[in-house]
Amino acid sequence: MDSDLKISAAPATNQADARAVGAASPTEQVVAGLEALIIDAIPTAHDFGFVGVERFAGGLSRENWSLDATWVDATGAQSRRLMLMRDAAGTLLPTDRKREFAVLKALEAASVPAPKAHWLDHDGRRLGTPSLVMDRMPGTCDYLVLNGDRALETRLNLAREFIDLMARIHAVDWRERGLGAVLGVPTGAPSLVELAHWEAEYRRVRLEPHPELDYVLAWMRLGAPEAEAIVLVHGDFKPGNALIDGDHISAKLDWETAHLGDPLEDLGWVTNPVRKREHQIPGAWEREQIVAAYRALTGRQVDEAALRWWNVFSIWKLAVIQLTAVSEFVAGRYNRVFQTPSWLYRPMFQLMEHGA
Amino acid sequence: MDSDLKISAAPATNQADARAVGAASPTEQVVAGLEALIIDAIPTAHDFGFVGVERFAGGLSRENWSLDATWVDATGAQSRRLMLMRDAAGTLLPTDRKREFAVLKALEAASVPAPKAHWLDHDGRRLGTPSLVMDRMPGTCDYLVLNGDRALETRLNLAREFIDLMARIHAVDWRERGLGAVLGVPTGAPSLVELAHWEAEYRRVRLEPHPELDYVLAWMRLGAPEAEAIVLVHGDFKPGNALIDGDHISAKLDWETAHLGDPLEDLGWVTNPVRKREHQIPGAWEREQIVAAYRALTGRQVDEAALRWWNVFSIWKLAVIQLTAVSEFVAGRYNRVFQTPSWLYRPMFQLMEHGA
Amino acid sequence: MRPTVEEQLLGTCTILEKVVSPCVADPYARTILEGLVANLRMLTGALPAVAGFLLDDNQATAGLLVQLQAAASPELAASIALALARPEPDAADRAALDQRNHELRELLSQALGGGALTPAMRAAALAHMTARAARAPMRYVSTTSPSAKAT
Amino acid sequence: MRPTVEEQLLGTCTILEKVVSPCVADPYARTILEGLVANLRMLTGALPAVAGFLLDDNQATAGLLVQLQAAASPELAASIALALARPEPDAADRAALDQRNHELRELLSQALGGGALTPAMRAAALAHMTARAARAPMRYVSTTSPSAKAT
Repeated sequence: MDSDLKISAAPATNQADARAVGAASPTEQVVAGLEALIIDAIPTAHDFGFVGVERFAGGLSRENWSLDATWVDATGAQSRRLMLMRDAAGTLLPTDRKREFAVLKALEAASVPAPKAHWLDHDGRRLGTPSLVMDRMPGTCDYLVLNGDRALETRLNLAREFIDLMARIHAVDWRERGLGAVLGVPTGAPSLVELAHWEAEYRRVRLEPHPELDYVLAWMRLGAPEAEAIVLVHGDFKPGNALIDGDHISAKLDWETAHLGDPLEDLGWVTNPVRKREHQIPGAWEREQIVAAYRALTGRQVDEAALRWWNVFSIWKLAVIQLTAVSEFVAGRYNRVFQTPSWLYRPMFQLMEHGA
Repeated sequence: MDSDLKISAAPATNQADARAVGAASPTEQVVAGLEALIIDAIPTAHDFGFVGVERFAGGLSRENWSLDATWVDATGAQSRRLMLMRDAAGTLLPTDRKREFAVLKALEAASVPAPKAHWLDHDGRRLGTPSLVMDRMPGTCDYLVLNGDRALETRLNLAREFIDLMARIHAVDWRERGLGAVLGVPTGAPSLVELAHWEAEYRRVRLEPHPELDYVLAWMRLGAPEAEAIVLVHGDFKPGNALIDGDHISAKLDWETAHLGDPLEDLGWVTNPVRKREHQIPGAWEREQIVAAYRALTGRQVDEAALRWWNVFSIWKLAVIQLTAVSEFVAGRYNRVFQTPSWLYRPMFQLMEHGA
Repeated sequence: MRPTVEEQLLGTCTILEKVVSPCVADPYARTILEGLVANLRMLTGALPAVAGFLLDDNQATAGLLVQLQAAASPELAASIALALARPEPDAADRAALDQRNHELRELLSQALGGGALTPAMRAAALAHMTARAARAPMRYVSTTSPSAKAT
Repeated sequence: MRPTVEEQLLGTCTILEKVVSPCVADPYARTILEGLVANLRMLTGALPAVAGFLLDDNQATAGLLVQLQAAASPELAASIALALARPEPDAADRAALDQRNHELRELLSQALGGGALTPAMRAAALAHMTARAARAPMRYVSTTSPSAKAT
């Protein structure tokens, strides 16, 4: 659902897209911007060549471009397979390329498969909107890969790889890599920090009373758990933003929501019942197996009540994201019609009752 | 209003149009079809050339094409400035190109300015849909010409030309020109013949009760007038289907609704109050002037009550045409949303009351 | 409920105009799109009035039918009596209001299309029909430009 | 009234799909158009239920508020009493029903977001909210294909 929500709301960009059908202007803009960005970083670079410049299908919140670049600089002839992510002019969830760039840089020395980040145009001076250039890794995205065409055993292996990947992210030594200063270290329980953040977003975007969400909010305030540890949290952990190469994960993408927090935030996100289709394999890889695997990999306790709190939180957050979409649509800044997320209420109530 | 209604309802043709944006297929179809049509008529024709093939803007019920054709035949080199009218695949008011062709042929010897008709593809065998090819006359269409930018005196002259044109049409010796057999001679009062025709259409298309139209219908049945004469009636007489060249009428177009009937049918159409903007010039050329001019030109009496009956009839007929549009829209065969013609009721009631 | 029905319809119009329409090159398709958007805007404005209009019109039509009963044939008079004896539908149920309207107007059609009405009846009928036409919430919106009309 | 509101909306969807969409080459604009049409279809189906839903929900919410009054602060209890004393709006007036719904739900938000509820109150509130969510007439319609989602 949140994938749906990452979509441009900006008419200006759309019209640029429209023109692109006839002319090649966005392509030219990307090529010229990238060249300028490289020269910013490597002033001796010259004799540029860009081939296979192509915008990916999909990716509505930002433009994803694929291209191969060659140039000559002081150290000789260079060649890179690149991926360029350019923000659409105004996205629903304002991402922060600078933050993402810092995380990717920090991950380079860690055992987390992620693309090597090269250059950042943090204010869009070169590319028109904030942009990030990284290595193009092999593989494709498939948000339903765990319930796709592969054999059950292959899918189970992938499911285990996903949890292993989560554990590796949570094991990143963020202090050593200087991520505390970039991302901010939560003061107090991360659950309360996240809740305050998303409650503010809720207050900002709501257009009418939602007693259901206020009821859940009151429940969440009373039961916010302490964290077993403060770790690097991905913040949108799902198969849909991983690259699969062959039958294995080649890279984790989309780090703009990364922050420091409770490891159960990511685990609560992937075990929340409204995302079963993406994260679970019926009868083979369900909540119990996911949690057991995570415990085995990390040695953490994973308190059941705390995890359920994070499950409720993740659904509540999804509801707020949908209300953001409603509010942006009503304000004329978003080109899709969203509705009150009534379908998310019952799963929250059930989790809360189960935990009572 | 009825101009709006002459619009294609056929998805097939629209898709052809859509393809035309990329390829040139409708143009090729027209050129190939026209060549075949000419060869049908002039088997010795060869060495064809077609230049300036262009589809007019506007004209939604049928495609209007403009082109210049050259060829060589047994009598030598030929050159024609042509206009080709091709039915859109399924129009709201099914027109009859055959009928129009016959009327145009009959008019050639009369003092009515109308394009010379050349060839007819009555079943669309050559052009895809029924088509008619005629000379391209100089001039342009402007349905609001009487209230346009020209000086008042020029517009008044045009207004007089229109009534003169109507009188010429009504003076056509249809018996001599054999139009009785083609168009059918009304048996009984033309008012009752037309009323029966449009009442049948009303019964066919109505989706719900319209007490207003039934009330007017009952009134019309009681007061249907006798005709002073049986004449060639244009059936959709308006500035919008005349060509204006400079400040004069160069041709009357759109003869597919022509029939034999009461001269007051055309006069009632142009003096009906809901069409004032098209047919009258406020303060200078109103109902009184139009009727006086027509009387002077034709020597006919023009009974006031009879004319009012035809005024009411013409509005009622417009209402039925709108109901046809509603019905076609609801059936999924028409690409515009029409509504119940409530705005036409009051003018009818006022005319009826005035006459009571 | 947000977005309200009207917000959804108007938002749809805006996006059709700003995002979709500039990408429609074919003039026919664009003309059709313009007509659809214009009607959707009209509909959005009319929508809040529809149920109230039907409710009032049912009441007014019923009142007029009572008046016309005297001039109606025995069969029609009986049908009118039967229809008027039926309970009025739920005001929140637009479809039921519409069905009731259809039923009453069918009877009015018969009463006005056939009978010999008294001057008072005719005056009442004309007043009713004129007022109704003035209040009808839906209107055709013309979007055809003069030049496009010119054939 | 023909075309009915629903006929107009569905007809609009059909024409957008058959006439306009094939002429939209730009993939972004086409994706947006597909989303608009899907929502318009959902809206068309939902529309006849909206007024009835609001009418029923206002009644149910008022009933729940009576029950929750005992746990409310004196100020909130007074606000509830005041709101419940007001007459219900005209059922044919959807906007008024919506406004009333907003007013009652604002009070419910306060009652549920703050107070110490008894188990019976919590059970009643949960039953109410669960039933309401199941009956809500408007639904988001996803039209994004899996491949388009993959970023």
